[in-house]
Amino acid sequence: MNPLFWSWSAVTIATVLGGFLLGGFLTGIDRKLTARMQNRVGPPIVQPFFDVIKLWGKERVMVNPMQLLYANTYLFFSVASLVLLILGWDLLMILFISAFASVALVLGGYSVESPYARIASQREIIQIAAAEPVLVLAMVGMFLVTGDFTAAAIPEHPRPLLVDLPLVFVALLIAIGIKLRKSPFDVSTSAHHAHQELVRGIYTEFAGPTLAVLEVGHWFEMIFFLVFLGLFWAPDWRIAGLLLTSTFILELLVDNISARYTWSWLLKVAWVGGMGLAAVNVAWLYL
Amino acid sequence: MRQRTVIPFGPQHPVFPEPLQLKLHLEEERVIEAIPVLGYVHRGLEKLAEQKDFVQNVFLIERLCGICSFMHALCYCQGIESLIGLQVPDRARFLRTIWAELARLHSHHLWLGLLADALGFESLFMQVFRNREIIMDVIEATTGGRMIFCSCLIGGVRRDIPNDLLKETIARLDQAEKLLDQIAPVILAEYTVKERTANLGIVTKEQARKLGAVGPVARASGIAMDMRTLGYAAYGDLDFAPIVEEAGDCYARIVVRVKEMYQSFDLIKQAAKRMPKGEHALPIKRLLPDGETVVRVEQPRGELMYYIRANGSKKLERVRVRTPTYANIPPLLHMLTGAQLANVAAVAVLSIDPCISCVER
Amino acid sequence: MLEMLGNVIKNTLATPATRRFPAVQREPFPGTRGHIRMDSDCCIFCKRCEIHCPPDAIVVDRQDRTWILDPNRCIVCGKCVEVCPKDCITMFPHHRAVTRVRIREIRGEDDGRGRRLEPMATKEE
Amino acid sequence: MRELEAIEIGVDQLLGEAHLLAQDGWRLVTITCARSEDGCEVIYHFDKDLKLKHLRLQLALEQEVPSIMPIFFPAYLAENEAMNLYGLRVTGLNIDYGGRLFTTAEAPRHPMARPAGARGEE
Repeated sequence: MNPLFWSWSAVTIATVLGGFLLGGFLTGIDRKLTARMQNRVGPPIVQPFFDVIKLWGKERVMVNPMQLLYANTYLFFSVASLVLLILGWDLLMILFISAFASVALVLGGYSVESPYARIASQREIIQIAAAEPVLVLAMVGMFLVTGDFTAAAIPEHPRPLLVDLPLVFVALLIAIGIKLRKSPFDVSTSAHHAHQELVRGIYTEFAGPTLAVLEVGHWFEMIFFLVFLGLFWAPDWRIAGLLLTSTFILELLVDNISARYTWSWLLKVAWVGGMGLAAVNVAWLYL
Repeated sequence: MRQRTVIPFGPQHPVFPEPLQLKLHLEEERVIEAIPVLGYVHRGLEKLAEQKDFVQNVFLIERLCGICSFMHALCYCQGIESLIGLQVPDRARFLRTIWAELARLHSHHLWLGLLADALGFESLFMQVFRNREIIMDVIEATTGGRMIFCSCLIGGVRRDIPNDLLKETIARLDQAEKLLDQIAPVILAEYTVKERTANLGIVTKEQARKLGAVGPVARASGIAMDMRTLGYAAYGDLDFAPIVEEAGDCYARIVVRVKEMYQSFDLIKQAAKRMPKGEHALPIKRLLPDGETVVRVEQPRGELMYYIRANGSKKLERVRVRTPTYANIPPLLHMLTGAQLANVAAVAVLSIDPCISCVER
Repeated sequence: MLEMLGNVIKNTLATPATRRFPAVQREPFPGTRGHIRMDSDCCIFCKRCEIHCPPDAIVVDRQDRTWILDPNRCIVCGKCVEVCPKDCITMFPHHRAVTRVRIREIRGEDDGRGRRLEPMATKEE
Repeated sequence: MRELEAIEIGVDQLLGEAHLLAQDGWRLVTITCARSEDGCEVIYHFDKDLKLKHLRLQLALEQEVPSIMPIFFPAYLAENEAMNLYGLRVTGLNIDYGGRLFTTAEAPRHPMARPAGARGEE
């Protein structure tokens, strides 16, 4: 056993524990802040943990056994992408792994007979198609700036990425709105409340412990994208933290001031707006 | 041949407060055909109304529907009063008007909240319901109930609103109106709301006539049909005109209802200002209904019609209720054909404001 | 999109309009129809409430001297309060929790001079 | 006894009268069905500019009545309801729920078909 193995193991365990706690608390803060924006008292900050514990204690009811596999796959790849990001691996590979998580979710939605889940799965595919190209472009931009595809290279870069990639950052805000399932981008399912058109979209047929797994998976996904955004001011973690906080509040604010939109509009915004901004930024780096 | 999916939309669906099932035949996400499946809350109330005596019926009829319960009682009482030839005291007429408008206000608030929710606009939904709570408080303070007023009576109203309470009520309603001022521009001008509702589920004036649309659905299509212009209760003494929009789409129906909310505030204030003094109820001892009549009032959802037949005894021979949603189902099916699934909630539920317990009775 | 922004900011700074429900409760308005209670001391078992009750929730037995209310049927309309000749049924503004038990008021025999021989009892069955 | 000002018609006149009303721009409000001892009474309510007009039809038991759905489309709900609850025999319906608009297959067939005052079919 070499020392590298031990340090990696330590980082992995710390990330899993930290991600779980931070993810739950962030979701709690999200719910509390959302409630305050709506002039409500709102749940306690630790409510998401209560929810997951309660779900975990419920009877395991599954429409078919594959659901559990897909839910666990989703959780595993969400955790893995976060761990690899913290370990500073190759960004493209990390993106690929996080896409695996999304695909597992889509398969989970498709594996049941419910038309709501199926239509939501179709929409989730569109969401993936809308968000992933923006993320790839962002990574290309990062490569162009740092000359390296690994996440570890970014903190070593002398200047914050945001200086070179401001438009990419804006494009990422859209992509992350999609990934966090916030209005107006919550077409396939929504993070906290039952979805109106499709009941609860992909999550419709998940229940009890299986749903708890999905909830936790979503926490990790959220942390993953926030850490990814944090890379834009990587050398100084205090400013990065400030950046993340304001981004988070901005997403909440947008969630609260807009209605859900249709998927065709989502594609338009993500491709024309998001990819356009990112592409302009990347092209500008080339020149 | 493209793949067809049948979605059982309802009877339990977050967007429906009530159990209506729509079998939606979809091609991709486009609705090809919509078939309503009714009967989840059929209770045979019309038959039950023949078993009870005509005074007890007021309480039964009120429970026909939760949202517009007062309107049902009002309509029924007016029918019986016309059969026994009773002139309601003036104060009762004005009090009835105030309660009818309060019922309209809380119904429209409910509808606006549900619309916001169906559009995925959670924060707007919460704001609307916060406002609605003020209206509900006013209703509870004046009638003693939140949903079921139990305040209409054959020959008048069951309790009076004393003048100091009336003043307090108006002050509270002013507060609610101010809060509505914050929200109304959002629902009327917000980009996402407008984009999702304009040019959706269009019912032209001609189609609305043919399909028998009533209430806000008809008014949004340019038909100035409002039963309040018949002048029942105190409406004959108040100044108002039906609110009409021409576009006939989902957005026009939103505009009509939002304007009607302001109109209701105005009507309540007018009625409070001109509130006459005097009795609020007349005794109906030894008076029995005889004959048959048709009465109509304007519910929040449109025209409500009662056909009552009595035979000079305590029990009625036939009570027939035609509720506005009953008349608005054909226009709804028309709107749904060709709609996108994403818009079914917004179009279906919200633009006709369905009330299924009314439909099935 | 910005129409809602002012409202959201105002809300964030204001105190919430909701309350922490089971812990903090609003007092009902004085005229609220919460639940009815019968004071069997003055009941004369005249059956008027039974006759007028729209959902037939009250059953009065003159022989057994009982007055039974089925709270599950009762719609709290207050008709019995209005028709009671002795005003012994009263409306209270607080809501009673949902229950399946029936409320039975029993009164013992009178000795003819207004004094009860047996104590009055309220039984929930 | 205040009677409704209704125009008494026979079954064969119904479609003709309905046609005339439709051409004149009347709107079908609803159809009321009531059962009497020896038959069935059907009242068609129409509205135009807030004025009402009623057509009254006296039917013997088991007598058939044509649907006015081709003329007034919204009639189908009321006709299906009368078929379900009162056992009215309507012919020529395009949207036919088979007498099961509200009730399920195991429910009483025509729950309101007894004359007024009497309890419905058990």
